[in-house]
Amino acid sequence: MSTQDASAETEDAQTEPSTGSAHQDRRMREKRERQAERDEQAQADAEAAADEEAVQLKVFRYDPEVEGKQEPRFDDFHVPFEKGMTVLDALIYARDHFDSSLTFRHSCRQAVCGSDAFFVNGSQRLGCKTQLVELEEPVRIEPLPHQDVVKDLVVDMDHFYDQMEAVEPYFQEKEEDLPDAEGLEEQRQSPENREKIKMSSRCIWCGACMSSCNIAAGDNEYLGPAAINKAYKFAMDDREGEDLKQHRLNILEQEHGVWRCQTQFSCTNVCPKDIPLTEHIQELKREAVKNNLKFW
Amino acid sequence: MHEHDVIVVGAGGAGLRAAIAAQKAGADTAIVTKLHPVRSHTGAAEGGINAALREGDDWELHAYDTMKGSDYLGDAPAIETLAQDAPEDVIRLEHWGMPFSREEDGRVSQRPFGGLSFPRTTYAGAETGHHLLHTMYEQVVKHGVQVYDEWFVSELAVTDHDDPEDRTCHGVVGYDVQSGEVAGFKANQGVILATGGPGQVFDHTTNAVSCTGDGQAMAYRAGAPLEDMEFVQFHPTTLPSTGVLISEGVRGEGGILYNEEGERFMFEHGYANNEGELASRDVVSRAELTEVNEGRGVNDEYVHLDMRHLGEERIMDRLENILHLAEDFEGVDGLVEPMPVKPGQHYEMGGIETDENGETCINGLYAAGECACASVHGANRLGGNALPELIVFGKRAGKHAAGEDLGEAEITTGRTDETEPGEVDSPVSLGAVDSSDEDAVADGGAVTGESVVEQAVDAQKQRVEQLLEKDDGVQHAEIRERLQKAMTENVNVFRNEEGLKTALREIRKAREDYQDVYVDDPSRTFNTDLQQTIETRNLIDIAETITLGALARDEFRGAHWRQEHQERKDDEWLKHTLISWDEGSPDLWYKPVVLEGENKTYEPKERSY
Amino acid sequence: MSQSYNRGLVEDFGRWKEFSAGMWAWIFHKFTGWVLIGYLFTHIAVLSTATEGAATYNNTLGGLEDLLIVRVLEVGLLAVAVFHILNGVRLLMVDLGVGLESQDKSFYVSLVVTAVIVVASVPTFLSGVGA
Amino acid sequence: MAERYSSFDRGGTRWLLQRITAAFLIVVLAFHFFQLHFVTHAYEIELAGTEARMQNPAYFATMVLFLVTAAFHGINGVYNALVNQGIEGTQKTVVKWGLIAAGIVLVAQGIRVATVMAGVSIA
Ligand SMILES: Cc1cc2nc3c(=O)[nH]c(=O)nc-3n(C[C@H](O)[C@H](O)[C@H](O)COP(=O)(O)OP(=O)(O)OC[C@H]3O[C@@H](n4cnc5c(N)ncnc54)[C@H](O)[C@@H]3O)c2cc1C
Ligand code: HEM
Ligand code: SF4
Ligand code: F3S
Ligand code: FES
Repeated sequence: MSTQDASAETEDAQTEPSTGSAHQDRRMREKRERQAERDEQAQADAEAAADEEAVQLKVFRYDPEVEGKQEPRFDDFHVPFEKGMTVLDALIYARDHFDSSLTFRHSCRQAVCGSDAFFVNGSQRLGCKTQLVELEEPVRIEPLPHQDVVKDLVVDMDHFYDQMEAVEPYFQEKEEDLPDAEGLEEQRQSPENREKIKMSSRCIWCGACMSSCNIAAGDNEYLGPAAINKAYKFAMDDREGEDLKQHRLNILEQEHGVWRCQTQFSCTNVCPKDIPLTEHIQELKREAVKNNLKFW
Repeated sequence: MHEHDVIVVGAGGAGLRAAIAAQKAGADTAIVTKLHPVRSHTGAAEGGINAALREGDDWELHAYDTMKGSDYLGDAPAIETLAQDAPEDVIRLEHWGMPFSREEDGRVSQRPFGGLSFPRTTYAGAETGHHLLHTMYEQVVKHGVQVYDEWFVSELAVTDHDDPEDRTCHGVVGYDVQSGEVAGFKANQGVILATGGPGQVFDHTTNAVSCTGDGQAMAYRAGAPLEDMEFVQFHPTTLPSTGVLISEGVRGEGGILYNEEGERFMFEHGYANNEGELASRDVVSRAELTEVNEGRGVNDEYVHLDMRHLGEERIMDRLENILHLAEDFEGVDGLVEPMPVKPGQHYEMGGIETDENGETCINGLYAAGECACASVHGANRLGGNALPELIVFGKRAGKHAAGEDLGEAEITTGRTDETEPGEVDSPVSLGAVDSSDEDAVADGGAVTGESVVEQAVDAQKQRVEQLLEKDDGVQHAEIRERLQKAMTENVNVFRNEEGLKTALREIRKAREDYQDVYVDDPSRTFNTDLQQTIETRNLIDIAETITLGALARDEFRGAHWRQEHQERKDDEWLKHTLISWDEGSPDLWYKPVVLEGENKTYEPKERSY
Repeated sequence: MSQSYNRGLVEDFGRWKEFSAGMWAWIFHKFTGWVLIGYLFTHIAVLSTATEGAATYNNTLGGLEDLLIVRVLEVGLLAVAVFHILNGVRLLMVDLGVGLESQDKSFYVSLVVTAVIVVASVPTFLSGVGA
Repeated sequence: MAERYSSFDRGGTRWLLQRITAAFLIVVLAFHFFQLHFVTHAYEIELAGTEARMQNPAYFATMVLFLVTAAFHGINGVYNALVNQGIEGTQKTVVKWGLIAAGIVLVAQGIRVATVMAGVSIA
């Protein structure tokens, strides 16, 4: 199955970056040997730690270059538990104390950068925003489903970014029309209209929703809930005016736009920013229909 | 090798703004960033962005407040530029679609913030930075700026002239995190560093894991001096367990601080009889720690910030995300109980020395945002003044690099006849342990820009190879942890000579250990182990400059408090600390503060709130 | 650029239990929809015997109705149709943006109501087999 | 990048029709089931009865409309499902016309049967 493809792929992968150096091979081999020793050590540490309160993590491991990791596997880590510990804290602990090659994206630790969406115990969640106490043990951590894995918990986000950028996510106003310095006046927007786009503007591009949607998984061209939500923000913002709203609805009405959504709601369920994605998508469908009726 | 007119390193608020400005000015611009732009830490900013937009307010008031807040260590030309440009730039953001909060009449909302004489902090909920970052990224997409994301910039490609002011920056060396490829980025017109703050020097910080001061360290090693690094802002309200920030907006809206005895200590213990909770950040941070040190802290660790009296409606309207933060990261419901808070590292006032056009003393090298020091914030930054700094100076740096004429800068960079040498009594030797491999400046007499970049690339390849090749030794995580602990213990809100010296010893030890560092992960694919190892080196350099500056400055000014020196010494210390990396060893010198503004000269006054 | 490991089928393996209410509703709705259109074709085919005259028609229908299996299938058809209708109503509500927060509850309600109706109709459907 | 979505099939109309037919079907299908399983039990059905019902023009019209909407709804549903499954290009065209043909046959045959039942002789 696909595992075979992967190992076939890695054949040339190995030679590519190392440009065939014998040195790297040796180094890899040695590293592997020492790795084994360290694994034992880590295991011993972990067992010692297990006497205290420890949480068991099962973490997905894969590296196209490193032998033993080319075939995906799950590694166990026993991390000493502290009050208030999040999944991300536990991963950081495991990386810093047991295996520095454990790889995952993270940055802000406060649910704003959107780097650390993982598949935790069967659901897409932000590592930094998920308390360990809320999870059943062992805590199984995998990369986001339906995306290519680059290494361990890191997935390729390029497709997600492409979709986000495909909805023309920017104000279209022509810069030339703006007076340069003085005389640049703010546009008015009613508090109600700002309230309307409030939730949609909270998206942190974590990709959890896209990964949870079956439709997006089956249809690579489907814009996906996050991108549609992004477009919603612009379509609903009164500052842009009717013509542009038309234009935006046209983009959304494409075959792989809003009509693809089958109201599965899993996007809404997993969104860490509690954005009512399905609701926004449905509202856009109705807008699109209304819009078409107007033109009939 | 990639080639563009302008290369912007970093894609936070400053980097994005610079890139937009440069691209619009006609330069072929590219952004190289170790995180995808929307992951940048600007997204974490909550409270708002200062700009004098309304009747009754004007830029001069904004400038005055900023100067006072800076404890007279800001340079007037930079401060006035900030105050003058901010209104237009904020309105431009509005035109780009940034969803600011709105008043009934449809205009953007503003709120009071600490140290401001007018409620001029313009905000978008309690997630201003998030909207600012995303709005600008949208413009970057619109203008077709090329973005190299998840490319880690590790070194600048600078010529090897003896005097840094003769050097020219021709580009940068990047490391593709995804594939492990090392490549050069040649900049025909200029390199703009916008790499953000170095918060990870401390272990309790509001900054992201990626805030490792890379740009500052790179520029420093390339010869650009770091200015006023000892001025580190500690934010008074961060959650004790994670360092997650509770915005000043809470106090702006009327939140109150209580100690364990339920006293409103800002007033009852006389820390700030007029402004109370809204006094400047340094004042509030010290007040909290004093309360804790004197035994009136909750659990001997923190104090309480209470916003319950504001009512659910107001809280939901303006501070909703604070509720989520307290809930998710501390397990506290801000609607039913007060939130625990303590001071945490928040902002580095110092940075790469630049003028008000963002230019450093090295030709073709610019810096903007938190990594730069123009100096707007002096000894203490006012809340809501960093975001306007990003857009104002980001824009200026971008335009200037693209060749637009912004007029002669009034602030000087590099050594002039006004500078004076400094001296500091360090208990250990400073700087590089073994200078041979530490010199970032290309040598070997490379002449063309291309060869300078190529040389830097080769050097970097070697370094990566070395790190990967080494099979045992110390791992960076260990070094980093010890360094952060030492910094938080000794170079925190309260500083004294002994502590600072202890810190210098620890930093030395870290440097020595770093000689023996190795990267365990042999893979070229997404090797974060390698990346963090390189970052740790930068943290060490930055920690040293902070501590060194703090030890040298024997006065109490702004955020810099010294136990032995409890007053501000204007006669001696109205000057900026500068530290240059002189062939591997830090060289300390000073330059005077510029207090002459456009229309007036700012007279240092006592700073009381 | 980098080589990535496409998890392909491994991906979906064992993921069913991780489905949420909305996803199950989608799957059931799909399934029932297909059954219904399939039935519509058969139904018309069976009814076409009317063109051959009353005897054929009556015999065919009567004959079919005599078979227990057909009766059981009819109960199944009822179940399928009722669920499709109820969930269809649920979906129409979702389309109109009504009660989105309780979309999972309305799915469970559809299931329960379907079960109740089906059980209640069994006597009617099975009465007179072979009569 | 937006060009990638420049296909002209804007599903809006069919989406709306799918909902409208659904709403109509709720009523008729319920009626149909009730009529033929509860009022008249299925095993009692004889052509005579059917003919009697069909002779009523309103019933006849309802049934024909029932057939047409159900056919549209079902076939459009199947088509959507297949498209969602990711069929493209020729495959999609084939499926589309195949389904349309099947739908036409279904409706034609249905109407023919209904007219027979209504007692109109067919040539
Ligand atoms: C929690 C919090 C709240 C705040 N609230 C406010 C507020 O309300 N108002 C206010 O005015 N200010 C606020 N600030 C301060 C302000 O947000 C920051 O100073 C500002 O966002 C820094 O922006 P920047 O563009 O300089 O850097 P950042 O946004 O940190 O961006 C740095 C960029 O550089 C890139 N980078 C770094 N190193 C490298 C490298 N080696 N190679 C390539 N790329 C690199 C990163 O990928 C990133 O894109 C707050 C700060 C924090 C932490
Ligand atoms: C009686 C009331 C009915 C209601 C309320 C109803 C409702 C719906 C709705 C709303 C959908 C669209 C689902 C979506 O696109 O997200 C749908 C799909 C469908 N319906 Fe119905 N329907 C009814 C009757 C029927 C009948 C009689 C048939 C058979 C002829 C049928 C066959 C289908 C099919 C095949 C689908 C496509 C399923 C899929 O997505 O795979 N439906 N129905
Ligand atoms: S919509 Fe929600 S789940 Fe999707 S990317 Fe945005 S924040 Fe993440
Ligand atoms: S999960 Fe997918 S189907 Fe629609 S409701 Fe969400 S986008
Ligand atoms: S680390 Fe930034 S969202 Fe979790």
